[in-house]
Amino acid sequence: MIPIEAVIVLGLLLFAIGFVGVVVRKNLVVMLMSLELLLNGANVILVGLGRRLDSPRGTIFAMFVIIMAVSEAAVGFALVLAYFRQKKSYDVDALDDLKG
Amino acid sequence: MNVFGIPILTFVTFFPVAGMLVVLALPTSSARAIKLAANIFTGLEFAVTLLILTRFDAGSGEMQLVERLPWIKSIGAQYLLGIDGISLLLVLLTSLLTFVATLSSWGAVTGRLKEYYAFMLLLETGMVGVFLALDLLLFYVFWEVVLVPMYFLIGIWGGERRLYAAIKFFLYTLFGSVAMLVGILVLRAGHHSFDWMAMVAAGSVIPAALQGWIFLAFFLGFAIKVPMVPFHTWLPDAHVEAPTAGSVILAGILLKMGSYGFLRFSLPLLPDAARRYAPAVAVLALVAIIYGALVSLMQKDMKKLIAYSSVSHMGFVMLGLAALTPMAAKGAVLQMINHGLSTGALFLVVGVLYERRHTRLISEFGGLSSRMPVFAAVFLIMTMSSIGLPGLNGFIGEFMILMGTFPVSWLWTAIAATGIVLGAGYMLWLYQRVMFGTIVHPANESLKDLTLREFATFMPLLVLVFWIGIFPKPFLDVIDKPVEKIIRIVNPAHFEAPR
Amino acid sequence: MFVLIPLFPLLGAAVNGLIGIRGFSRRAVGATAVGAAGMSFAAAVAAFVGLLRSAEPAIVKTLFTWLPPSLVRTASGSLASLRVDLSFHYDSLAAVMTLVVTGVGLLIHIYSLGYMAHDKSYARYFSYLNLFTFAMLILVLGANLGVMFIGWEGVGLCSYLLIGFWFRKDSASNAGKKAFITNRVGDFGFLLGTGLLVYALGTIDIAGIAAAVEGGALAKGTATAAALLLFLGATGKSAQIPLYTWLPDAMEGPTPVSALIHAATMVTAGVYMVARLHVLFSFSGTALTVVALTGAITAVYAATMAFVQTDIKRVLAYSTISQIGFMFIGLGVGAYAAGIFHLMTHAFFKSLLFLAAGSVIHALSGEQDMRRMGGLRARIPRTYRVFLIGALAISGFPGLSGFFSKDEILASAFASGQYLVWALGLAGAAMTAFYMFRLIFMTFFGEERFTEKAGEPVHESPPVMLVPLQVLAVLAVIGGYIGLPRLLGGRAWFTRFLERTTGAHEAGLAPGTEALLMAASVAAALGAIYAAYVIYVKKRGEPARRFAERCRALYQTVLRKYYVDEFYGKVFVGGVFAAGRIADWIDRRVIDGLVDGTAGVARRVSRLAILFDERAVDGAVNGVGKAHLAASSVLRRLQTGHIYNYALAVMLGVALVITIAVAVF
Amino acid sequence: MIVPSGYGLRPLVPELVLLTAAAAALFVHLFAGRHGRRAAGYVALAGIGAAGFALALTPPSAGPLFGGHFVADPFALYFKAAILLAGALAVIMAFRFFDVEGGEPGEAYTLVLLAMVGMAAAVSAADVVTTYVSFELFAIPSYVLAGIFKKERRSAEAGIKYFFLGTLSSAIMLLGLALVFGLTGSTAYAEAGPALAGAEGRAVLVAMGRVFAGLFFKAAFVPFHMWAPDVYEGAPTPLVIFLSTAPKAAVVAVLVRAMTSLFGAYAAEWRLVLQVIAVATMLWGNLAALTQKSLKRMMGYSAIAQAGYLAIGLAAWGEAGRTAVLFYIVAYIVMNAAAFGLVLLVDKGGRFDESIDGLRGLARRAPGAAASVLVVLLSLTGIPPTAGFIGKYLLFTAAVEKGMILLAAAGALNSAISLFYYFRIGRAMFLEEAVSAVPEAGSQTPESFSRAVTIFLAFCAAVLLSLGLLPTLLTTPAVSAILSR
Repeated sequence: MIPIEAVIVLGLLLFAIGFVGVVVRKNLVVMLMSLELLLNGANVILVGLGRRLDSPRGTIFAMFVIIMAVSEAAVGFALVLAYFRQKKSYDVDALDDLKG
Repeated sequence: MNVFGIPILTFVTFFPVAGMLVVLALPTSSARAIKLAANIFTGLEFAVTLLILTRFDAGSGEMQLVERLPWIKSIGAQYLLGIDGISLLLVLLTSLLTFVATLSSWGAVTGRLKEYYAFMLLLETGMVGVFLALDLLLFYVFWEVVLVPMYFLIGIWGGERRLYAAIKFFLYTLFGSVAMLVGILVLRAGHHSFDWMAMVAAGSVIPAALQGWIFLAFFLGFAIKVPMVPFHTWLPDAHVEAPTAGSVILAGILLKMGSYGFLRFSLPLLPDAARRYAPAVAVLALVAIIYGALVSLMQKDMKKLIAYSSVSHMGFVMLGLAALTPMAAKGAVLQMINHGLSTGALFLVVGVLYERRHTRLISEFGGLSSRMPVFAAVFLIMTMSSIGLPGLNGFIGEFMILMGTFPVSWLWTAIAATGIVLGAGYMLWLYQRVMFGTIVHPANESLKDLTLREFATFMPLLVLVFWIGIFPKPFLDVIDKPVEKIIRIVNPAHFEAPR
Repeated sequence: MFVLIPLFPLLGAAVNGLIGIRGFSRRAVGATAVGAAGMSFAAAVAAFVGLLRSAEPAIVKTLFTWLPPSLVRTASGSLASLRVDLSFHYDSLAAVMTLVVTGVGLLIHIYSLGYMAHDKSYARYFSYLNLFTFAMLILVLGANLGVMFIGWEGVGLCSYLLIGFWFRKDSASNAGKKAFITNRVGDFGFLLGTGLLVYALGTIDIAGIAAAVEGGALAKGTATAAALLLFLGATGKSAQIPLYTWLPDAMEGPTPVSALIHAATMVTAGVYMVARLHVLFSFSGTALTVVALTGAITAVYAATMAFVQTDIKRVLAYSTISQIGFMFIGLGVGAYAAGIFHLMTHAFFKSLLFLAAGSVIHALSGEQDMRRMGGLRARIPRTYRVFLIGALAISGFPGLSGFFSKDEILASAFASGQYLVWALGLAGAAMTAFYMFRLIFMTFFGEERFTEKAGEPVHESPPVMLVPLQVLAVLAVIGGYIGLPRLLGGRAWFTRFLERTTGAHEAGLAPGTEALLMAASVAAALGAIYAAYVIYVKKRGEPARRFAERCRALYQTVLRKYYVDEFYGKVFVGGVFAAGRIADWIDRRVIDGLVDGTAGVARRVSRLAILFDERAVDGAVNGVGKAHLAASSVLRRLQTGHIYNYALAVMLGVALVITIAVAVF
Repeated sequence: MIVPSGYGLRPLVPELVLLTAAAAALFVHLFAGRHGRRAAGYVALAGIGAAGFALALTPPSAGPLFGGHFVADPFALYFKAAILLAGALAVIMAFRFFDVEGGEPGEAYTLVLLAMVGMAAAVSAADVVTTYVSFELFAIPSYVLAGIFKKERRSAEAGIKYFFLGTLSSAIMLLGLALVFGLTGSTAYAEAGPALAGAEGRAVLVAMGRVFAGLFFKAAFVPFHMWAPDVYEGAPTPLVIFLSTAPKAAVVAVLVRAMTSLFGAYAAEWRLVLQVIAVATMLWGNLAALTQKSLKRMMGYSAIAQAGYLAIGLAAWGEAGRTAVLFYIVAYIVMNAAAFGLVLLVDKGGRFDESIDGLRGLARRAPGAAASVLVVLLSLTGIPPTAGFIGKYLLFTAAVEKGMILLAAAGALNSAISLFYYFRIGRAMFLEEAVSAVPEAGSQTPESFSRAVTIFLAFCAAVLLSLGLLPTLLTTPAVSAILSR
C-alpha cells in the first residue's frame, strides 16, 4: 500500500505546479490548463484520504470536484475565447485595462 | 405637557423638521412664501420653547418633562429626552438665535432659497436635540445631524473658499465625533446602558484608568467642537466663509455643543478622570484664552477676528468648567449663553457691513460712526458685552468664572484675567478702526444706517444683553441646582463640611 | 431715598440717548441733561441732610439680588455662600462724594451748555455726560465690590467715549482706547483682589470685609496682597505710577469732560476706593505704606513733567496726577479724612482751572499752546480772575481751600513719622505752586503771542460758562473752611464728619510743630510763586530757556515724559503685538500646517497635483488627508491589473492567515 | 441518511422556485427575441418574488436535513432573504442598464437566478461537500456575469480575472476542505467540528487558513481583494450591484457557520485573523478609494472597505457581533445597490458617465435624486440617522464589549477617512456647478435622468433612513436568527 504521505505530497506537488503555472505562464490557455492541474492535485489528495480512511466520501467529493472542474473549464474557455476575439491575443499581460 | 397631543420636548425637537417639509413642499419660484414660512416656523419654535417655561420647575436640579420610549431594544438605546436648567437655557438660546439668523437672512440670502431654509430648519432640530437628548446614542445621532446642514450652509452659500472651509469643518468635527463615539461605546460597555440618568445614579462604575481613556475620547470630540487650541483652526475658516446666519449659529450655538457635552457627559459620567484631567483642561483653556486673544489682535478680517475672539471666550467657558467649583461652572454655563448672544450679534454686525460693502476687511472701513449712528451704538454695546463690561451680560459670566476659579488656583485666575485686558485691546481696536476716524474710503460715504428689519433682529439680543447684565438672577437660579448637582458628583470634596 | 441720586442721570442719559438724539432740539437736550444733573444734586443734598439728622452712621439699601448665592470653599476650609446684591450704601464718605460728584457735575453740565453749543453731537455728548454721572454715583454708592465695579467700569466706558468724543480725530480715539486699556490693566488687579477676598473671606461686601478683618479672619499677608491688588486698580483709575500715562492723552476730550472726569471725579475713584476699604488697608499696614510712597513719588514725579509742558491742558493733567498723589499720601499715612478733604477741594479748584482753561481755549478759538498765548489778562479779565483764584488755591495760598487740605495731609504725614513722604510732599507742593504760576504768567502776562483769526476775535466766554466758573471760584475759596483745623480756631468739622466712617485719626502733633509745618509749606508755596514770577515775568522766561539749553538731555527727557510712554509702547504694547504675530504665525503655519500636511512628502506626490486643483482640494485640505492621499497612490500602484500579481497576493494572504492563526495557537 | 418525516422537499422550495424561474427566463429570452428585451427580466423578478413568498412560508427547522447536508434554520432563511433582496435590486437596475446600453440581457437574468440558487444552497450547507459544490454553483455563473457584456472589452477582462483568481481560490479552499475531511474522516459539520477540536492543532489551522482563504476571496477581504476593483469596474453596473453584495452575504453566512460548527474550538485564532483582516480591509479600501476619479471604481473600493466593517463584527463574535453582522449585511446591500445605482442615473446619449465630475450640479438638475444620494452617502460614512450608522454602531459596540477597543477605534477612524471621498460626491452634487450648463452645439448630447433610477434611489434612501430611525425592524429578526442557532 502506498503510504498516505506520498499521496498527499503528490497532490501538493501537482497543486504547486498548477499554481506556478498560473503565476508564471503568460498564455491564457496554458494558465487554464494549470488551473485544471491545481484541481486535480486536490482530487488526488481527496481520493487518497478516502482510501486511507476507508470512507467513500473522499471519492464522492472528488467526483463532485471533477464535475465542477469540467464546467469551470467550459466557462473559462468561453471567456478566454471572447477575449481573444477582441484582442487577437492570449497574452495575459494585455489584460491591464483595469487597474489602479 | 403636550402640544397638539405631542409631548412638548419631542414637539420642540421635531417642529423644525415639519417646517423643513413645508418649505420643501413650496414651489421654488415663490421666494417670498419660502422666506415667510421659514421665519414663521422658527418664530413659532421660539414661542413653543418659551412655553416650556410654564411647566418648568426652576427650583429643581433634576431632569424634567422626561420622555422615554424604547428605541433599539437589542442594545438598550432609548428615545430619552429631558430638560434641566442647563438644557433649558441652551434650547432657548438655540431657538432664539435660529429665529434671529433666519430673520437676518431675509435680504442676505438670494440663491437656492428652498435648500437654504430647509437646511436651517434641519440644523435647528439637530441642535435642540443635542441639548435635550439624555440617551448617549440619541445624543450622538443629533450631534451628527448638525454636521450635514452646516456643511452645506457653508459650502453652498459661503464665500470664496467655501469648499475648503466646509470640508475642513466637516472633517475636523467628524474626526472628533468618531473619537467620541468610541468613547460612548466603551462607556456603554461599562454601564450596559445609554441612559444618562441611570449612569449618573450608578456612579463611578468604571475603573479610573479606563475612565481616563474614555475621557480623552470624549474630550477630543468636545475640544474640537468648542474649539480649544490646538484643535481650533477649522473655526476661522468656517466663520470667514460661512454666510452671516451660518456664523451666528456656528458661534452662537454649535460651539456650545462642545462645552455642553463636556459639562453634561464628561464631568458627571467620568468623575475620577475628570478630576484628574481637569487641571490639564484648564491649562489648555488658559492657552486658548491668551492665544485666541493674541491671534485676534493680528487679524485683518473682521469675521476672523471675532472667530478668534470666540476661541478666547470659549476658553473662559472651559476654564470655568474645569475649575470644578459650582460658582465657576455656573459662570461657565451663563458665559455660554452670553457668548452666544454677543458673538452672534457681532457676526450680525459684520453681516450688516458685508451686505453693504461686500468686504470684511477692517482696512476698508473707518469713520462709520458719523454715517451710521444707530449701528455704532449697537456695535458698541455688543463690543462692551463681549469684553465683559459690568452691567452687561458678558461680565457676569467672566466674573463668576474668575471668582470661582480663584480658590482653585490664583495663577489660573491671573492668567485668565490677562485675557480680559487683551480682550479689551483687540475689540476696542477693531471698533476704533471700523467706526472712528474720518471716512477715507469713498464707498463708505453713502452707507445707510440700520434698517428697521435689521434693528429688529438685534433687538432681542440687546434686551437680553442688558437683562442678563443687570438682573441675571432668573438665569442663574435655573442653572443653580443642576450645575451644583453635577459638580457635587465630580468634586464632592468641595462640599464637605470643614474639617 | 439716596438711591434716587443716580436714578436721575440715568433717566437723563436714556432720554437723551434714545429719543433726544433723534428728535430733541438743543434746548430740550440741554434742559433734560442739566435737569437730570440738578435733580440728582438736589437729591444728594436731601440725602445729606437726612444723614446729618440721622443717628445711624450708614444706610444700606438693597434693590435686588444680583448674583444669587454660590458655594465657595474659602481658604480656611469653611464653606461660604457668596451672594452679590445690587445694594447701595450711604454714609458720610459717600455723602461727601455724592455731593462733590453731583455738585461739580451740575456746574460742568451748565458750563457745557455753552462750551458745546456749536457741536453737532450735542445730544450724544449730554447723554454720555449723564451716563458718566450715573456710573460715578454707582461707584460711590455701591455697597460691595461687585456693584462698585459696575460703576468703576462704567465710568471707564464713559471716559472712553468722551475722550474719543471727537472720534474723527485719530489722536482722540487713540487716547480713548489707551485710557480704557490702561484702566483694564488696573482692573486686572481689582478683579484679582476681589478674587482673593472671595477666597479668603467668602464675601465681597464692603461692610462684611470690614467686619471680617476686624474679627481677625484675615491673615496679614493675605490682607496685604488683596489690598495691593486693589490698589493696582486704583493706580489705573487714579492715574498713579505706574499706570498714569493715559491721563495726559485723555486731554483730547472736550474740556468740560477733562474737568469733570479727569480732574474732579473719576480719577479720584481710586482714592475713594482705598478710603472705602480703609479697614483692609489699615490692617495690612504694608499696603498703606505702599500707598503713601506711591502717592508721594507720583506727586513729585508728575510735577516735574508739568514744568515743561506747553499745552495748557496737559499742564493741568500732570497737575491732577500730582494732586491725586497728595490724596494718596493722606490715605497712606492713615489720614483718610485728610485725603478725602483734599479730594473735595481739589475737585473745586481743579475743575475750576480746567473750565477756566476751557474758557481761555474758547476765547482763542481752540488754541491750547501756551507759547501762543500771553497777555490775556486784559482781554478776558473775568476768566483771568477765576483762574488766578484756582491757581492760588492749588498752590496752597493761605486761606484758600487747597491750603487747608494740603496742609492737613502734610501734617499727618509728618506726624506719622514718614519724613521722606512728608519731604516729597512738601517739595511737590512747592513745585505745584511753581508750575501753576508758570502757567498763569505764560498765559495771562507778558506780550500777546497769539494771532487773532479774522472774524474770531478773542472774546470772553458767555455767562452760561462764566457763572459756573464763578461758583467754583467761590467754592475754591471757601471750601476749605468746613475743615478748618483746630489750630486756626476751627472745629475740623469735615474731618469729624468723615471720621464717622473712617474712624478717628489723631495727628498727635504739638500745636507748635503744627504751626511750624504750616509756615514751612506757606513759605515753600510763596517762594515758588515768586520764583516763577522772576523767571517768567521779570526775565521773560529767559532762565528757563537757558536751563533747557544747558541741560538739554535732562530737559528732553522730562519733555518726553521720561520716555515712559515709549517704554510702555515698546515693551508692553510691542510685546503683545510681537506675541500676537508669533501666535498668528503659529496658527497659520504650524498648527494648520501640520493639519494641512505641508510636509514635503505629500507635495511630491505629483499625481495629486494633477488630480486636484489647488483651489478645491477636499482631500488635500487636511493634513492627515494629504498623508492619506499619498498612501492611496501607493496602494493604487500595487493594483497593477495583472492576474499573476493578484494570484501572488492571494497566496500571500493564505500564508498570512495561517501564520497568524498558528502564531496564536 | 433519513429525511425527517413531514419535511420532504419543503425547505428547498425557494431554491427550486429560483431554478424554475431561471429555466423560464432562459426560455422567454430565447423565444421573445429582440422585442422582449425586458421579458426575461420580468420573469426573473417574478421568480425572485415567488421565491421570497416561498421563503416566507418555509418553516424554519432546527436540525439538519438530507443527511446533515442541509439546514434551513432561521439564520439561513435570513440570509436567503438578504440574497433575494440583492438579486431583486440588481435585476431592477439591469432594466435601466440594458435599455440604454443595449446588449442581450436574457442570459444575464438567467445567470443571476442560477447564482442565487447556489448562494441559497451555500447558506444552508452543513457539509463540506455541499459547501464546495454550492460555492462553485454560484461562482461559475458569477464569472460569466462579470464577462457577459460583449460590447465592452473591460467586461471580458473582468470576467477572465475573476475566473482565474476565483478558481484558484476555490482550489485553495478545496485543499482546506480535503484536509478537514482527512483529519476527521467526516464531511458533515456536525461530526467534523467536534473531531477537529481534538485533532492536531496546527494541521487544523492550516486547513482553516485555506478554507478561510477561499471565503475571504469571495468576500473581497484584503489581501484577497485584488480582483474586486477590477471586476467591479469592468462588469456591467447592475451586475456589479449583484456581484458586490449577494456573494458577500452568502460567504458571511458560510463563515459564521464554519466558525461555529467546524472551527468553534479555534475561536481565539480566527478572531485574531479577522481583526487583522478587518483593519487591513477597511484601511486599504478607504485609502485606495481616496484618489479614484471614476465613480464606479471608487464605489468598488468603498465596497471593499464596507466589507471590512463586517469583519469587525465577525472578529468580535458573540451574540452582539453576529447580530451586528446580520444587520450590517442588509444595510450594506441597500447602500451598495444605491451607490452603484447612482452610476446609472445620468444617461449621456446611450452611455453612462462613470466619472465623479459627471455629477456636478446634480442638486440643481435632479434635486430629488441628489437628496436621496445624500442619505446614502451619510449611511455609507456612518453618520446618523441612517442604517449605516446603526450598523457601524452595532459592530463597534460588539467589538468594545469584547475588549477590542482599538479595533472599534480603527473602525471609527476609518469611517472618518471615508468621509473624504464620499463627500467628494456630495460636494460635486451640491456645491459645484455643472461643467457647462449649456451644452455646446453638437458637441454634447443632452443628458437624461431616469425616473426609475430616481425612484430606486429614493427607495434605498427611505429604507436606510427608516432602518436608521427604527433599527428594531431589522435587529429583531436578526437576533432571533442568531439565537436559533
